[in-house]
Amino acid sequence: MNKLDVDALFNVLGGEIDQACIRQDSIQNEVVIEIPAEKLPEVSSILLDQFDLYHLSTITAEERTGDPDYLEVQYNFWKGSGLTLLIRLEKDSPVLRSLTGMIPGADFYEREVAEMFGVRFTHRAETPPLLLPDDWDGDPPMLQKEETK
Amino acid sequence: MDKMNIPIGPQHPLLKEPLRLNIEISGERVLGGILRLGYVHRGIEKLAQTRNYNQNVSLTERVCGICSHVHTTTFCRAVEALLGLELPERVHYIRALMCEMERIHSHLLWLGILAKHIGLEMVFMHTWHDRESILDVMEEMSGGRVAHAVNQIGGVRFDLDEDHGPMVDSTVKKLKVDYEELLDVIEHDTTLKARTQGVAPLSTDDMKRYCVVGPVARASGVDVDMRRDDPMPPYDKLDFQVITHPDGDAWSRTYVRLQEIRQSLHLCKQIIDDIPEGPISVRAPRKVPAGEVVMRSEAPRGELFYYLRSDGSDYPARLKIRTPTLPALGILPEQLSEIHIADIPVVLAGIDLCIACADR
Amino acid sequence: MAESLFYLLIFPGITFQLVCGWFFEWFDRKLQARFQRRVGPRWFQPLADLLKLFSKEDLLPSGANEFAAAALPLISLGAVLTAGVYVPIAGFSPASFEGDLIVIIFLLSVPTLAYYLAGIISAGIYSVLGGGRSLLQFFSYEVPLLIALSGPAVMAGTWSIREISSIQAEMGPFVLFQPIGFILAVVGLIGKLKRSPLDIPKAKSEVVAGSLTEFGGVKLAIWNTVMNIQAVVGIFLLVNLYSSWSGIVAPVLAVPVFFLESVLMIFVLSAASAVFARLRIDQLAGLGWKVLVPLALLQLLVVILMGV
Amino acid sequence: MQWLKKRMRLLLALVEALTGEAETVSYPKTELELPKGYRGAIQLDEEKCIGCGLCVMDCPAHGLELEKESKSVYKLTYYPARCAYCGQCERACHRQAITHTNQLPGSTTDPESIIVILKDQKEQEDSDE
Repeated sequence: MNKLDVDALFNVLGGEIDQACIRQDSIQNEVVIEIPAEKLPEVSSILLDQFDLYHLSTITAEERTGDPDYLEVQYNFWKGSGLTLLIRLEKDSPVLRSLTGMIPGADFYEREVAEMFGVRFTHRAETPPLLLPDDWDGDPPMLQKEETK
Repeated sequence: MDKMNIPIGPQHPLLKEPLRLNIEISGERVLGGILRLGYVHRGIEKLAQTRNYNQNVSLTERVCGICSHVHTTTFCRAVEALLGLELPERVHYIRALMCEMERIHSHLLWLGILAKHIGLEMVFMHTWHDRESILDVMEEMSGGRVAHAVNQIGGVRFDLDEDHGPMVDSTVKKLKVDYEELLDVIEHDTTLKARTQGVAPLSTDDMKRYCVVGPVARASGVDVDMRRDDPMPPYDKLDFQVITHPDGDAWSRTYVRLQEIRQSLHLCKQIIDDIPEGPISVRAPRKVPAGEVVMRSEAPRGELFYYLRSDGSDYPARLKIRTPTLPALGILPEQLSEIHIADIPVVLAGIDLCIACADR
Repeated sequence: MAESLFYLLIFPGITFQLVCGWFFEWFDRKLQARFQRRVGPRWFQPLADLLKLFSKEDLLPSGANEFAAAALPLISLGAVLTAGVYVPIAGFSPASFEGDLIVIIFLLSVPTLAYYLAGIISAGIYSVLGGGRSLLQFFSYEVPLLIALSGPAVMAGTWSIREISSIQAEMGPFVLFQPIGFILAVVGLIGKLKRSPLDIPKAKSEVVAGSLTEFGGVKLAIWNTVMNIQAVVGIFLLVNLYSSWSGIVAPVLAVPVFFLESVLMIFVLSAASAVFARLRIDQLAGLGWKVLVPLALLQLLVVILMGV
Repeated sequence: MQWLKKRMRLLLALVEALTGEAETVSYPKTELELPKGYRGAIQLDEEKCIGCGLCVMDCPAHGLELEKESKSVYKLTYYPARCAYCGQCERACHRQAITHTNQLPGSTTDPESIIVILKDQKEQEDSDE
């Protein structure tokens, strides 16, 4: 198992995205790279093609409070050690480009995030609900309700 | 012949847990299937936000009914990492011992289910009988047969006393004999091989594309094991092999799991021999400092992923659990095409379904 | 008249067949349990199950043919009970005639065909699948079974079971001359009874309960009885054809030996279902036509050559 | 011989099982042996309990309830139907007042009837002291 060469990765990514976005070790055990949403396909294809970073552990979404509130979506990759791509999305209309074309394994993770947090993934096949009931008509259940906030 | 749709699940003799597979068939041939989860979705990730860290140990134990211990271990390790606790060595050894015994019983359970699905009820009963002996040891040590409740934040709840060592020892010896018998059966039994060999094989590349983990991936030649590649203590000090097999069919999955039982028996023996003396817990504060942590460990079904964020209170702000069954379910549509109806149970058994895990 | 009624209703007719059927089910389940290190049911369990089924509600999905669903199990029951009357019990056969072997073989096929029809008419997806599978399976095992069963008839030079059975007193049990034929007949019988490892039409993990998925209550009880009696008649038939000792041992021992052999046959069937995994339907077809049929023909050839 | 033995393994296991004892335990005719650390029914040592409520706070299944009027007037109720037998209360108690016994918890069809009031510390008893 070849470990991920983090320095080489930063060198390559440095040309692609702003160096300031790289936040190392803000999450324990992980190398964290914050990228803008539109760079996601580009960066993940670099990870996949140049660094053989094929294993997407999961996609974690979380509602964060700030000014204004935002959605944080993490793509948790792994190759000997963890690497997280961190994306901030607007809470009102979160849209992301799907990775299923590159990584078919992302399918279930994306569907879960879409159902639980209401993130819309583009460039992917329309699918019936995976976890929620077929006739679910409420808000995405993992989002905090107004009254409980 | 006309195309037909047959539903498998949510209630079906094939499934022990609810999931729905809508399978399109033409005669005896399967054309494809659509998967639907969520019948046992308990909202554990949301529930975790309303419970304090101590309560969450018991909650994460109930994510899965088979690999309950590894869930609490991963959760406790995540919390301990945020707290910055240094644990005594003995704690790691006891946790690893339970992990390995859990792996043995999980794999034996799986083998029994495969045998039952292909009509070998006797093998099913006999493997479960073997499994019972390891469950007995776990119950004797921890007080629970399935929900062991071994872990607490900052350590473990029980200590090994002088009876437990010999008990594990004799069980390991007995299981080694049973293991040889099982190996003979799966390596030489004609009908079992006829039903499992060459059934819906998947290549290493497929496994990598679908991000599959654990024995299913290793049976297709993906050489990944969190115990070796991202080890938690004390696995870096123990000696074991990662088993892989190139074929990727149902039989090689059986083979990999059976060999892993042997490695686990070997590990149990080492742990019992090497276990250091010392305290079994340290005091942990109730409030956890703010921070984020990702924790991965090797469950019986593969890589288990926990993400935990604390905002400084005694309730977690976000707990994300990704169980190893979820990516394995992703390969089902790939596998459920151009096979016989009779192969569906073998394919489903092959990926070691744990729906409650996948739904959470 | 009274004698005929006794034959029909008591021995070797309905009552005797029913009791043997229950014994078969109990012994089979007990053996399976012991193979699996369980205790197993007590002797009255099959009867209790039957009574329980009788007290259950009888439902069929809409779209099912009610009349056929009621008639098919009764027709099968009639067929297997009739077959039972013609099979000699330890040399005793009140209704034997030349050619009854052929009649029995066809009577024993009636439940299989009824089973297929039951799957088609009961309007369930698993039933249709199970019915189709039962017909496919029928074509795989029936031909080798027929060729194998004609072995003893050719050797004895008659198609009467009683004659075949009694001629073994002079020639010795046929199983010694036709071991392959005997094994093929056992395989065929397992296929006919849809027992594991050839329980493809009702494989639980694939098609739930096959044709009988939608059946319940009294109808299911009758189906279960049919399966049991079919097994008993099949076992008696094989014992008569291949290993009849009634003329060889003393007359007192003839009855115990006959039943002992039958019990041994149950043991063989149970053991086979315990140690073999269920085959796939294509594997069974391959086995039937590529292995069993050539073997059966070979056996028949040997028998004919021996006669010449 | 070895070759045959490997292939006949299931048949050998079958014979072995047939000649051996059955594993079934005919409970309740025969006693069930529970290990000594088994987490069974809950027991409270009334002397030690001071009504601090730590067990209630940590119980993940809301199986314990504490009604507290003042520091010394309280009532601790246990709901066995909710209990997950996880052992968390035992762990949470600093005074070792609440413990699991290794007895099987009782069973009934009416969940209301098995609710136990573990301790009912009333004002009167308090004034007696």
